[in-house]
Amino acid sequence: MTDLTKPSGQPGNGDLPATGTAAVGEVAAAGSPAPTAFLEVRDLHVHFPTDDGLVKSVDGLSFRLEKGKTLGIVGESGSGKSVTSLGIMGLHTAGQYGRRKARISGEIWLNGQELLGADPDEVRKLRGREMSMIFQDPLSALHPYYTIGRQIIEAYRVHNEVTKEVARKRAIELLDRVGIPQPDKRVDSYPHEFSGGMRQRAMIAMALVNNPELLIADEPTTALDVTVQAQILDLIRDLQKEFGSAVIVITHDLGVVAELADDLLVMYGGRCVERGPAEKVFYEPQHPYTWGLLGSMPRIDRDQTERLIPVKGSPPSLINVPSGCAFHPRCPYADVPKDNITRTERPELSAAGGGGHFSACHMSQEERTRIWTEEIAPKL
Amino acid sequence: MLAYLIRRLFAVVVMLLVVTLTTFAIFFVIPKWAGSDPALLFVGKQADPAAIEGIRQKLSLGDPVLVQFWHFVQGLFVGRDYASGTDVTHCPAPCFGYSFRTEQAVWPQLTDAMPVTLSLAAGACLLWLVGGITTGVVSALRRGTLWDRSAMTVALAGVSLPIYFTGLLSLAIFSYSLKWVNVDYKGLGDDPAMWFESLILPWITLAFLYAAMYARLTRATMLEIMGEDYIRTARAKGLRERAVIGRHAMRSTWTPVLTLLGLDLGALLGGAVLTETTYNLPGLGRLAVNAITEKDLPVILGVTLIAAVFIVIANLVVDLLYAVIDPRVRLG
Amino acid sequence: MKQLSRSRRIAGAAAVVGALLATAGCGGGGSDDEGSGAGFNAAVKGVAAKSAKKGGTLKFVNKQEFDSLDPQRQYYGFAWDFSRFYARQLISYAPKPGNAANELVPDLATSTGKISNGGKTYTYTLRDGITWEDGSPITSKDVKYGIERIWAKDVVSGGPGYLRQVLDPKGEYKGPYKDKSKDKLGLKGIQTPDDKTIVFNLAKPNGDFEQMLAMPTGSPVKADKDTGAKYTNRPFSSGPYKVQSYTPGKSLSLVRNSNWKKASDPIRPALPDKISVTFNSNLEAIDRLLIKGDYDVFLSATGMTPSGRNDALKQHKGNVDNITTSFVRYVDFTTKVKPFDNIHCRKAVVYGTDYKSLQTTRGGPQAGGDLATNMLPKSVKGSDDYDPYGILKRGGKADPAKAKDELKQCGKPGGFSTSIVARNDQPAEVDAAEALQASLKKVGITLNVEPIQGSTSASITGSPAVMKKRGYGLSMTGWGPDFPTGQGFSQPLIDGRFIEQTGNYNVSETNDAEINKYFDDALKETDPNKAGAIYQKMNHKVSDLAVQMPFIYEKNITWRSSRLTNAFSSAAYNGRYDYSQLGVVK
Amino acid sequence: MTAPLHGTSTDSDPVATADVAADVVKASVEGRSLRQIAWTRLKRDKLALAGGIVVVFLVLVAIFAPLIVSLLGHPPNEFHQEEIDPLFGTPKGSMGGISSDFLFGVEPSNGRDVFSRVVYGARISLLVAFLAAVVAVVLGTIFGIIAGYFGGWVDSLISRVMDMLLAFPQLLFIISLVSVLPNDLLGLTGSGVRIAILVSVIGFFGWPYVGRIVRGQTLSLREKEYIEAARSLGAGRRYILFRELLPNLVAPITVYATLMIPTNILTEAALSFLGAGVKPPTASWGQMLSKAVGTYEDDPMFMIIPGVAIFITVLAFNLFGDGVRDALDPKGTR
Repeated sequence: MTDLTKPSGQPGNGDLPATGTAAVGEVAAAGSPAPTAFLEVRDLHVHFPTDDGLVKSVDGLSFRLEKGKTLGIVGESGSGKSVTSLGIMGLHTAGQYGRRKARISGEIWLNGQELLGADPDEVRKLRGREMSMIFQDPLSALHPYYTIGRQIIEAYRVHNEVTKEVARKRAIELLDRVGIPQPDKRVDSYPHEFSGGMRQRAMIAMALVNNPELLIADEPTTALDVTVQAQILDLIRDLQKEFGSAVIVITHDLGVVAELADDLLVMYGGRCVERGPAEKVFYEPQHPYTWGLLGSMPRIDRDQTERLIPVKGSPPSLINVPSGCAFHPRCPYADVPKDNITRTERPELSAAGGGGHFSACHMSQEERTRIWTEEIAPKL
Repeated sequence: MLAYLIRRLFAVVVMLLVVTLTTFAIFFVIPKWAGSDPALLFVGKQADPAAIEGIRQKLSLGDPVLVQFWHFVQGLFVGRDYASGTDVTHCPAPCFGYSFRTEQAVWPQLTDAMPVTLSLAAGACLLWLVGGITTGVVSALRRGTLWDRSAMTVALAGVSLPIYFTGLLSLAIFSYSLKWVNVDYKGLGDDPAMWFESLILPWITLAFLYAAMYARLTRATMLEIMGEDYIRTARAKGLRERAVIGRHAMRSTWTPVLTLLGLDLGALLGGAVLTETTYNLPGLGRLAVNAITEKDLPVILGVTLIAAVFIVIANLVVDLLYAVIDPRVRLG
Repeated sequence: MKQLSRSRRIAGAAAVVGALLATAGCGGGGSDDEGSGAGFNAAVKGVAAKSAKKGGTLKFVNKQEFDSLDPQRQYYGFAWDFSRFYARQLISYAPKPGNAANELVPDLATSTGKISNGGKTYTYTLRDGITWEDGSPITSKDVKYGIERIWAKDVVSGGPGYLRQVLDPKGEYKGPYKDKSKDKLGLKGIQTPDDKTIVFNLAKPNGDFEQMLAMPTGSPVKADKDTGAKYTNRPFSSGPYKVQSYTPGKSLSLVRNSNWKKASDPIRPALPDKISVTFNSNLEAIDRLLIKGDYDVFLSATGMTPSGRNDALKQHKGNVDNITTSFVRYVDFTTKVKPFDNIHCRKAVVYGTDYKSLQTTRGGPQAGGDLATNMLPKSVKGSDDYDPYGILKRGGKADPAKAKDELKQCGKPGGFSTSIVARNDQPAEVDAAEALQASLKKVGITLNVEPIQGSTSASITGSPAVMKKRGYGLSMTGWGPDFPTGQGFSQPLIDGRFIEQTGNYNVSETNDAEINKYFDDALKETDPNKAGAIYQKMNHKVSDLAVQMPFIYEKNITWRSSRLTNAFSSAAYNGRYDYSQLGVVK
Repeated sequence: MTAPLHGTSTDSDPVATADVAADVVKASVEGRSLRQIAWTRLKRDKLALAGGIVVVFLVLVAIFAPLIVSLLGHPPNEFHQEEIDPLFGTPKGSMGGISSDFLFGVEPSNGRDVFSRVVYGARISLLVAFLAAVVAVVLGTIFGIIAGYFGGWVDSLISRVMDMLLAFPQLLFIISLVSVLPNDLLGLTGSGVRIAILVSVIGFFGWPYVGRIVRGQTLSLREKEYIEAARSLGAGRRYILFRELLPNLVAPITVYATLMIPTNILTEAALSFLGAGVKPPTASWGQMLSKAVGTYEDDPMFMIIPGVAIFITVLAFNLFGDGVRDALDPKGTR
């Protein structure tokens, strides 16, 4: 149905080579038999009908992820990255009542089970147990009227038939694990009594209380101070090692995933424009949009006063996605390919540079390499 | 907590002083400014100068307004003595003085009327909170459905209907034509069944207006809350929808409802005035309206003060409830 | 015809409010049904259900609070009627139907006053066997003390001051509470040579003195039972009943005074065992409860509400009396406000007014009253059918041609603009003012209606300065006599020497030498008929001056319960039943 | 006294903090001004449009009352007692005397044309409601901005005053005030005085509602970057207040003003009902209802017609006001 990249030599199994590129390899077409990968998303579409038209938040996204690995999904707001994660959790319709419900299609396989076609109550049982999520703003994501402990206990007891006391012990244990001092006291504190970093730690504790196999962190550090950001990222990494979960980190900030992710997926206008092993995407990016993202990323090794180079223009309308390459209106190289092709034809995701690295750009590999090495990289 | 209470009490006292002083000003300063003699408002049929002077002395209208005000405040706290020719009458605290018209002590009149208004207000309040919130929640959860649209249309009609019109209409239909209910008020202590029967229509009339407002508010709040991050979190935990709504969403709807309740308590007396007038209930609202037409200042002062005290206490309770509901609210 | 329109109306209304239909059907018919009452107007034509049967509870209901139970402080007409249950006077009104009630008969006294000293001295002898509720005898000193109380204007306020004016016009006495004498009986105008004799010395003759003495202000008060301002809560009874309990605004109940002796009282039959008054602030509810049979009499008898009237007349006509009160509804011309200083402008209004329309707004001929042609009500001696402006001849309609003519003579051929004050707690007054406004508009006179609070009227219509300053040329009002003579009715309204700077009732500010003289002459007459002849001339003069424009002699539709016995309308009590005579069947 | 109820979330990256729905809407409506968006939304809201049309109709009725009455009715103060049953004072005809001559029937006892009085009553209702809303909005905006912008003791003072006014037994005060104020005031006479009094008192007790909203908005806007920027560029206070703050307050103020008008109509009618409204013979709906109290058992139409007039008017304004609010609400909760 959609553009499916060819296999590029990396088999999609759990036995991961040292390069760590296996997580993002080829994905089977929708309707194919159950995959062997831990998480596989096939041709995901999430559309929201609105008064102004159909908003295509996610429009044909595929990827896979193995246990113990971390995938970073990067993009601007409105690129569809958050909707993707909600779609996986089965929460894309949350808070929507009435006639206009979100429409979702494609397949999501988790541990051999397809979620989109499954009984919603089955999916609910998976939520919080098999897969759990950390949200970007822990202040608003925690219920302000209940204590931290109560919220963690509740998360534990939904899926485990235990007494409150047992659950409370478990909550304290986890609070301790995520580095909250005096957890036996803090367990009775309210969210507003915590600092931002502490709140996010508590949020993580809540997400991990049932030892989930998939952890989705949606902008986990955006709302936090820079110093706290690093601590939280360290924590996520440590915990992943300890629990062996698969992790998806969603962010608009490449810096966040730079050290955390094994693989990267760059989204633009509801689609994937580039994906591949993290170092490949970082050091040999193959899409002008990724270049833009790299350019706008603050770096510690750079003079802070230097002006960042943002991606010019604003994100595309998801109702009337620009024809051809969705990025063309903002792309400084839109006229490099011939025949106006960037405006008429949508570029497919294709292998770029090998090693599981894919990109959706009309420019040839040579042109891209040249521009990157000659024009972009020196400025970064 | 103690500091908070002291501060609140201070605010309450200031508030009550302002209310009293304003009422005094309305009935003593404005007529004077408009060129008429307050004593003339209270003199009977034979208003010869001697009688007017008598009135002036009796009501101590000769004193400056602030002195009269001071005597009034004194009376409230320590009682007051009235010389009545033959002997001195002691009016024990809280002394609201004696009616200019009937010469009866005001305090017993207030305590007589209070249960009526409280019955009306409490019953109606209960009715509208239960009715309004339930309707609002159900509408929010069934947003866009026929139920939602009809409930919201009725609610909008409800907030657009004048109390006295619905009152008259329901009186005409249910009391006079169908003779289903008797509306002659009896006290709860005298005749509980009759008390209930006589208040059914007033309760519904008063509650209908407010229920409509609360239904609209609850619906809007609920819709907003259902989009909150923490509701998403609750779902992400794998909670059943019932728990999400019952435990997480409902708890939050109370805050705006309380805010509105705090505001409405101020306006409730207005609603009571109209309801009591329409249904002929012998409550504070009607007492006040009669006193205003009669320019019976002590009674007016009494009712406004009682009303203000009630409002202030209710607001204090609302604020305390905030703290109970929302742990972020610190009293202090 | 009436029935038809009634049913049509109800059917139509029911189409809109479906539920109204349910019971309206049975209310449509039977206007001839006299019900169980004694018959329409039975208490106007004579005595309804004459009976001497004792026992039972006589149940009054009222909207208005008593102004006071203290006899010296009462001014409301219904309070005067009611106070005879517990307060007696030297003389009182005859317990007879209609205008015969205006005759004065002895009560505590053995006879009416012995007049001497050129009409300046009145002497009375007290009856034997008259007692207070504690059994002690009522003495002449008690009568004197009671009357003295009205000099204490700061404490015993509210009641009429006539006795004060005739006995001590200079105000030398300061009242019993400031009285230095031992027995507190320092008033010089009254002497009590012994316990049975009381002598009144008037400053100058006044033919109506006995009328003043018959008012409740003439009641005795036992000095050691006087509680000053609080006497209103528990007056000490000299009559057949005493106060059992009184909660203002709620209820009053009287029970028999066992120390009262029937033999000592020629007036009161004292039929019921108990008398109760219940207060209800809703007139519609009062009518409903009366019709339902919960109460017997509407105490203030100010007439039924339109809806009550409808029900009563259609279904219980036998329980209805159409009583004539002594009230006149009229409009005062403020002659000090232009252009009403000119008689022709006043006459223009008189001719331009549609009296019929004013009558209809007040309830029509039955519930409102008969068209009035001059100021004196029929119960006052001296009244006649004088109609100089031909109002009745035109059937109450306006005479625009004459009005225009008067306007021309007044120098305002194009009309003029003025204001009328009307009390807004008396809705019918505002309605009537609006009717006047509508009818005067047709002759070119623009009228602004200025509603005022009834309680502020003393400071507006009672103040000539305010009337002039605000340019209130007209004042919609009503007046009933304090006692049924020309003095009691007209003098405060029209005698130029009664113009006050505050609390003025001579709103027209008429100060006509001829009129003033008529009053002086009439007061010297002790023969009511001769005085009446003088008042008649006075009244004609008032009409000719066109300073007041009466439009109806008031009538009320009054409910008389089927339980009520001995009911008759008494002119002395403004057409109300003589309450002291009422009884109930059990 | 109490902590803010909804702690403002970190505003560092407003784009990133928005929820899914807002994201979607934002993305989809990019590039259009708020006014355009609002208009598009309003056009789609059928109920609001219907309300708006009724409002426009009522305003036209009020403006052209004399013309309408001259065509379809009788002068509002003209008596037609030939239509009245002299004994009972109620209309002779059925349904409160409704006929081709008297479209809504006649008033009991005096026979005035109810149609004309309802039409003229619309003038009073709308005039008082509108002017009172203007008074409330002007006062509320001024004090709200002052409180929010200057903060400190100014804010405390104004906030306390607003709290106090909101807790006042308002209706009682208004009736008391009207009952003692003289009939001629500041050169005004007749119904003009009462209208002026009604407008002032209703407006006066209404401003704290507007004031609170404006204060809140000002507080949050004050911290916004563009105000900071303007301030850092040395813009004067007045410039910031009127050029930067005020335009951003237009939307919430508009919404509140629209929703205040129906409340004011109800208040005016309530005051008239209690006898504290305009002076007779000026027609007003509340006064008609008040008069109907005595006659509704026999002439229900005279109660129903003004009651329905109030109902329709208030409902129309509410529908329209709701529509405007939803259209201007960036979250689009509908």
